[in-house]
Amino acid sequence: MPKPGRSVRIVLFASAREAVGAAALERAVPERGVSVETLLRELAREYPPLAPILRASRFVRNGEYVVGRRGRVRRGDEFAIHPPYGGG
Amino acid sequence: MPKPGRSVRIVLFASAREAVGAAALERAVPERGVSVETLLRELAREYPPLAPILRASRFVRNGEYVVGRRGRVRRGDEFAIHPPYGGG
Amino acid sequence: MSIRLSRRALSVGAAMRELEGDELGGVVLFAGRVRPDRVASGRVQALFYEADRPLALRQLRRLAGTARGRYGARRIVLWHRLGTIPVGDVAVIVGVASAHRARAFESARYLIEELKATVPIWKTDRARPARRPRRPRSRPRGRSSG
Amino acid sequence: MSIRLSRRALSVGAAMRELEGDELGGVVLFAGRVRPDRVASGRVQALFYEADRPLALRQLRRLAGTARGRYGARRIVLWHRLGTIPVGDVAVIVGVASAHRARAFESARYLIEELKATVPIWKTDRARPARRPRRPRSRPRGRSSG
Repeated sequence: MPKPGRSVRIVLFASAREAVGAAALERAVPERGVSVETLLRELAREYPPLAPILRASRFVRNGEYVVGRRGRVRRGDEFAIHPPYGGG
Repeated sequence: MPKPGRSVRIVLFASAREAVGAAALERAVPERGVSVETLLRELAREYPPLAPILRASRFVRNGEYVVGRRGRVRRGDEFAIHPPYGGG
Repeated sequence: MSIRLSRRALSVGAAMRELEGDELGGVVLFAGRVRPDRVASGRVQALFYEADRPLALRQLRRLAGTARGRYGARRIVLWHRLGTIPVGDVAVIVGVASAHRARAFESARYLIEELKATVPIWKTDRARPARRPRRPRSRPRGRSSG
Repeated sequence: MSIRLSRRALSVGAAMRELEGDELGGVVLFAGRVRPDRVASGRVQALFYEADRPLALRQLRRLAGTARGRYGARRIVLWHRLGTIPVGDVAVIVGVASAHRARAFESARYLIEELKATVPIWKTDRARPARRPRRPRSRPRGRSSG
């Protein structure tokens, strides 16, 4: 397991969790972080069932919705994957 | 009091009842009956506070809404005065 | 469908139980409560509700039939309380259960609007309306008598 | 406003009590129940609901604020049950009290539509979703690790 201090915590809900088989992942990232785009590309490659879900999902970094995919995710961040909502 | 057999029973609801001070009236009518129009004109004359209420009311003869005011009301009929509805 | 004109207090929990049913995922309830409106004599403490019962029941059944046919309402509650109802108490409950919520909303809205406009129910701000017959002001003339 | 995400059963009677208030004559409640939908394995017996709690609560508060400002909702209930909910049980209650019914209907409709579209709550037809981490299928490469 990577040390939390060097990693991003990825939180998975609903179909994303089922595709990965885990409610959360820790991913080590370099000190300068990683772009959202790169992070998603790597997750899709490692968990093929996750790929179509990611295309329909919203993302939340440290409690705020991510706008666009250029922004960076850094060590210590929490990055949540929100598949399409379906309450009610 | 007129005999029921020779009269129309007039049933009054809500503001019509309050204007007349009674929940029902019996009115003697001739054997050939009386037109709705005539009946209403006479009621308005006898109970002036009822006049504006009658202009806004619907009427029910023996359980069926009265269409127009040409129809006749006959002995033994029940004629109900329905001021504007306000349930709920 | 459950249609009721009654002097007893109305309960939304009881209405929910009437609206149970497999497949019926969406329930919309409208509850109308007596408001403490201002009147000449101060604040309303209670309203008195009355109905032309046979006609009101017949019209409520008609409305429920239309809601079912036109809007797809699957279960329907149309309950109106009568008599003296204190401020804050529920005077009317309209409830609809459907497979999907859009139909339940449309049906409930249709039913309460039509109920208010077309069902012979009245409210007055007197808790006890005049009941005793009163002599007419003028002597009856011609073929009419008071 | 009353906003709640809880594992406990929801009661429309309790929602009505939250919506009490003088002058608030019109109450609209929407209750969404778990339907026994057909799935590959047969009929759903229960659904599992989960939420991103802090975000869901924040968004529910935002929606209530908009319903109040834009539609004149005076009291609002937004309750969603989480966890395993058996078929027929209520998963969500949206309740609005207003002085007049038009606003209550509009607010309730707005709130349930927005709740479904914008609040991070999910349902799955598995009563117990996967919880244990699983190793990724391929070895992590470069700077990422599983």
